[in-house]
Amino acid sequence: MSLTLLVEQILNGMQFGVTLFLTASGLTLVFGVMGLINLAHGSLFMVGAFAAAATAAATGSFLLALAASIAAAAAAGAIIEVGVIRRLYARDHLDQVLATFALILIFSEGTRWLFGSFPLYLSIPDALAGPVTLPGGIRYPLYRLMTIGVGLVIALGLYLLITRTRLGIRIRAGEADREIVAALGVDISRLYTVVFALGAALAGLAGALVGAIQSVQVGMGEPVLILAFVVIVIGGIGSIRGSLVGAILVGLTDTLGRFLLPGFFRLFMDNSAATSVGSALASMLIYVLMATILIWRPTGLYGARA
Amino acid sequence: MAEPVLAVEGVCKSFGMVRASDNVTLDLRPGEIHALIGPNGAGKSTLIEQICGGLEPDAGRITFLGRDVTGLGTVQRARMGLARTFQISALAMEDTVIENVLLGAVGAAGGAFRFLRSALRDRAFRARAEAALEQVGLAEERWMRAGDLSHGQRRALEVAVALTLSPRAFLMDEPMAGLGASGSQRMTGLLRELKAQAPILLIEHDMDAVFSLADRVSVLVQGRVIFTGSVAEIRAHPEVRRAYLGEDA
Amino acid sequence: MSREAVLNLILAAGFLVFPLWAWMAEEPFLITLATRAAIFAIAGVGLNIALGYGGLVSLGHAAFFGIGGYAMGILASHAQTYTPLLEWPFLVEGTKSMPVIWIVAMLASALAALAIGALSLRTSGAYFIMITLAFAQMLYYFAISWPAYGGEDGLPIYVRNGFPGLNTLDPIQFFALVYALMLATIAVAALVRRAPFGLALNAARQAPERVRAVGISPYRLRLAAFAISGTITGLAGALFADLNRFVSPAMFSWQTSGEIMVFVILGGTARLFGPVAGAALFIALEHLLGGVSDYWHVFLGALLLLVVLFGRNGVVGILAGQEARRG
Amino acid sequence: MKTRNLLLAACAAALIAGSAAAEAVKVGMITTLSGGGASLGVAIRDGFMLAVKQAGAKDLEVIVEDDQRKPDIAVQLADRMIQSDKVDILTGIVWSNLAMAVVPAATAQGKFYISPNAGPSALAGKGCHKNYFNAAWQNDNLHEAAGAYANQAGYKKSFIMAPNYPAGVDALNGYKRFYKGELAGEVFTKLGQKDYASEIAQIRASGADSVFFFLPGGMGIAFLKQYAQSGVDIPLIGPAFSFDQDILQAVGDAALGVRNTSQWNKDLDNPANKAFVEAFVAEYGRLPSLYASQGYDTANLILSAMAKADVKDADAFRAALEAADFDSVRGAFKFGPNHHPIQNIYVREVIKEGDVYTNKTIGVALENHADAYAKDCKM
Repeated sequence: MSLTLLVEQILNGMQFGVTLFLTASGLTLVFGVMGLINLAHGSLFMVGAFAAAATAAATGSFLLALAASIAAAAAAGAIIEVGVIRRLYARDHLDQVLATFALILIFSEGTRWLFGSFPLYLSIPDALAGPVTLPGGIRYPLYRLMTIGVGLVIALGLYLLITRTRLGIRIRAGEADREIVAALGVDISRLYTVVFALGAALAGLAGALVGAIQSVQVGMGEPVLILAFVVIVIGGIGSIRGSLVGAILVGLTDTLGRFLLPGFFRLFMDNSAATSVGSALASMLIYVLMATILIWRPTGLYGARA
Repeated sequence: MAEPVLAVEGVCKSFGMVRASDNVTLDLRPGEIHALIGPNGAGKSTLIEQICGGLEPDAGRITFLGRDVTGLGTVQRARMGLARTFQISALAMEDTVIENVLLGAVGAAGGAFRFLRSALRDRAFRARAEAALEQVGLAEERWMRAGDLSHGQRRALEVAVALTLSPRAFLMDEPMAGLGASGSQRMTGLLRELKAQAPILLIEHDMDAVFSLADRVSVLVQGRVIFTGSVAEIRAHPEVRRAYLGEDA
Repeated sequence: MSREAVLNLILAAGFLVFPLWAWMAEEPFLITLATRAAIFAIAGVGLNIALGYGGLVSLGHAAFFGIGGYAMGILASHAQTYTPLLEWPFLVEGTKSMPVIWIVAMLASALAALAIGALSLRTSGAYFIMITLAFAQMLYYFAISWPAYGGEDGLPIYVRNGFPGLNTLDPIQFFALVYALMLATIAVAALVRRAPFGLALNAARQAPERVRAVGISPYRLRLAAFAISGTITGLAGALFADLNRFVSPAMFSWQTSGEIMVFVILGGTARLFGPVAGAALFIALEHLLGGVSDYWHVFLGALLLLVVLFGRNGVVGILAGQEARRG
Repeated sequence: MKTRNLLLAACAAALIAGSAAAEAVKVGMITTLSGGGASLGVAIRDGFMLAVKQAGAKDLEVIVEDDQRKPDIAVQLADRMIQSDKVDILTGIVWSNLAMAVVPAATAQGKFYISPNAGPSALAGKGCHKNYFNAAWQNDNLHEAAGAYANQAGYKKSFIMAPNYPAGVDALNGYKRFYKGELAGEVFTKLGQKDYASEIAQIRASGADSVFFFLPGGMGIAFLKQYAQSGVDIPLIGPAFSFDQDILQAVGDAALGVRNTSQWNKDLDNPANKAFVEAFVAEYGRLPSLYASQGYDTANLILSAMAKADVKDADAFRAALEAADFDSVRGAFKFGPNHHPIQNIYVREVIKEGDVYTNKTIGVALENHADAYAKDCKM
């Protein structure tokens, strides 16, 4: 195993982590501010990807497609917030889980109704196609580098939004106590709609960015949803910083586990047994990571202490 | 002088820079009501948690019935016979009054790992629970849901649950809080009766109640006990008047 | 008798009358459908003990459902190929006997629930939801990639296992067996609920500090509740495997956990017959809506949404109303 | 015009069939019509129903139900079709794990099962059954052909990759059974995995001269897109599943030029195939996929047997199925002793025709290929 390969794998892990962060950040925001478990977050991810694919097919522009993904997911988010979600804030987690599970069913089959059963085409623009050579001779896809960049910019943006802006102050106050915010004369229900739409927009953008290098099809949201939950739980629910750290941790663990575990088992097993045992363990690894972290710190890495 | 039932010796607890308990020493003797008073933020809640076992002190020790319980948890101290009531009623609000009191009877019997008989139909549990309800005057309300009780009734229910434990000491966190004049009076009468069963460490804001009930009073200010003495001594103590009763004259 | 008790009787009777009617009308499939609903009801009764009584929102009960299923699959597959399960240190043979399989399934899921519960109960709230999910996912991926018992392809069992004195291949007899077990688990749930244990568990959900203050450890209550809950769901898993004569990792999937949870909430959380009503309604909807349109999930979703938003306390809650419970 | 002639001919054939078997035959189709894998089930159903429509068979009743890709639902539907609808023949299942759940029980109850897609090895070898027919392939077939093609192309060092589940393990074993070179690497990915950066890096570092991969559905789309971006230009080989007509449009340029193995392609030069492709486009407005062709062949196989024998006479009907006396869209087609096809497997290349991505047949990987498990089958 060469050092270059290891470095490249670490970069891959980072990149996977940053993509996860894009989805997880919206989820953790909504969870942190409104205390809402939104299983339909993955559906918003899917809405973004489908909007992007449809727009790209119609206009041929990737930038327009990204804009469309943000707009469509934010709009879908705002609609379900006003129609359904806002009735759930006062309810317990159970009602939230059931209602948003119902939303998944509606979104998935609704999308299939509109777009059919076949996967859609969405690809990256020519300008970002192909690999670039990094210092050290690593050839790395330009688009993936760009995803890392976008993810970090969004992390920074969210950080600034929450610490430096009026909206952020309200969000933080809302996390602390919704009655205080209401007493300050802030329209809490509008604030919540805005936050929810923001979370949805982030999911939609992630859907478009990820969809371009993966596949755009019905059902793409659920695996991502589970991973995003793993990330925010590891990081500590409601913490943007936690979700960034959690996402990168999950990305690195998954990538390096897949890469290193089979080799590790080859040290004392025959080749094909090692491959199969190693891969089996690798596929369980992030859940092992999550369980271990929660047993060690029951509210995640950056979660508020109970 | 009789051996104290409960003794707090040199207990310290800090949260960051804040010293919530600063070398606190106090005790509870058989047959007495010992009132602990102090302004908001004096560290009363922190002290109660340490006595009950919810928080571990940084230094010092706590003995109960002559045994060092500093390292024991809430559950073990409760089993030894330390019964507390909560400042904000901690009841199973969806359950009936009798079910809440039965919980105490179940706890007193040494654990909840009984599966076969209905708790309500168990004679021993039921008798114990009914007696406690009778004593606090809630027998009529036994089938009401705890959540539907009035505030005063909930305070009484808190006391009833503590009673079912047949405790060796009571620790009551502001039992008068939010009660009207007549409610306070009734509660005062109840506590006077209870004193015969076990001594009471009483945390209370209601000065009339404290002065009419307490055998001894300790004053907690900024985490320190600044004075312990009889009601008369407290009334006369200038520092206490200044620090706590807020009389600068 | 309270309205809820009347409703429970109607549910129990309806659950019996419907398959009997199907039997007379020679519609064996409807019996199979009712059996399926009854098995899901058992799984739900199990989850309800943790979720309804204990307030432990487990999104990982598929773990126990699957363990029960695989207990059946592994024992029966060894029996049908006449290979011993274990030769060393002592000989363990497979079996096709349902009672033995049930006991093994319940023991295995009880142990798993104790282990998973002991670790998971260190957390609470949303973290608990996710850590239970994590454990189920681990088992899911393990089952997929573990080749010995079929991996993702699953494990077919060619003939349904036997129960002394019954022909289990006859749909109505197998239903009778499942129905009896359903009533038995409901009885266990009722017993647990009314016993001192249930009283304390119920209080621990609402006011854990109070329970601690009377000298009872909420952690141990919850752990025991979680284990009982997992055991019953494990039994349902073994029955489900026998109904389908097939086990596969799909039993471990998070959708399975979600569906069991839907039965409970749809029927009415913490209601004794809630899971029964929920499972029956869900299966009926699936059966009726499935024929209407390829996109029937949209309607199912809309209906679930309406129940959550406007019908608090599930079906039983809507029909029986909010009544003060009597032990 | 041509379509109408074809329909007329089919109606005529149906009339003859009608005279042979008087009672209506009931076929239960259990397939995936909702959720993530729906595109495959839809294609199989569409192909099947096209053949039924063309035959105009009045004595054939088809009941179609959605299994949601869940084994327990598939079992439940099979129970219903057998117990309530009293079907004679079951078909339609897309996935091996669902087939394993349904087929053994159905055949044990004396029903025929004709598989339009899944062909798990357990049902081809020891677990074979006289009432089970596979009209598509045994799961290993296309992978074996890929291995044979790798030899033809002169590859000496393959990197091979599949998801870690039984079909994935079978795929790699199938490839290795025919491939004669050495392995540059062997990787099992996680089922459902969508990010392949780590594997692509390993491929780049492995010094392989070819990459064999089996990643069905969305996994394949994701891998191909990412592979194209990575700048790695080691040639890819795979089974047709990742290069299916319905999927290719979602992959786009990233798939161009990739060689893949298939028992069917739309340009196979035989009259049945020409007619099928034309009729399919006319009926549904899209090109048929591999799965559609399998559904179509399955239906025609059943129709051919109906023309010869009454389904109630199981032995005669089985013999009629074994004869496989129909014009398969893949040309020559016959059953081996374990009721799995013996057929040519072709090599195809992904090309672009106008705006549409599709495949072109470029050669034959294996001729009259049977599966490796037939010898274990004792009927």
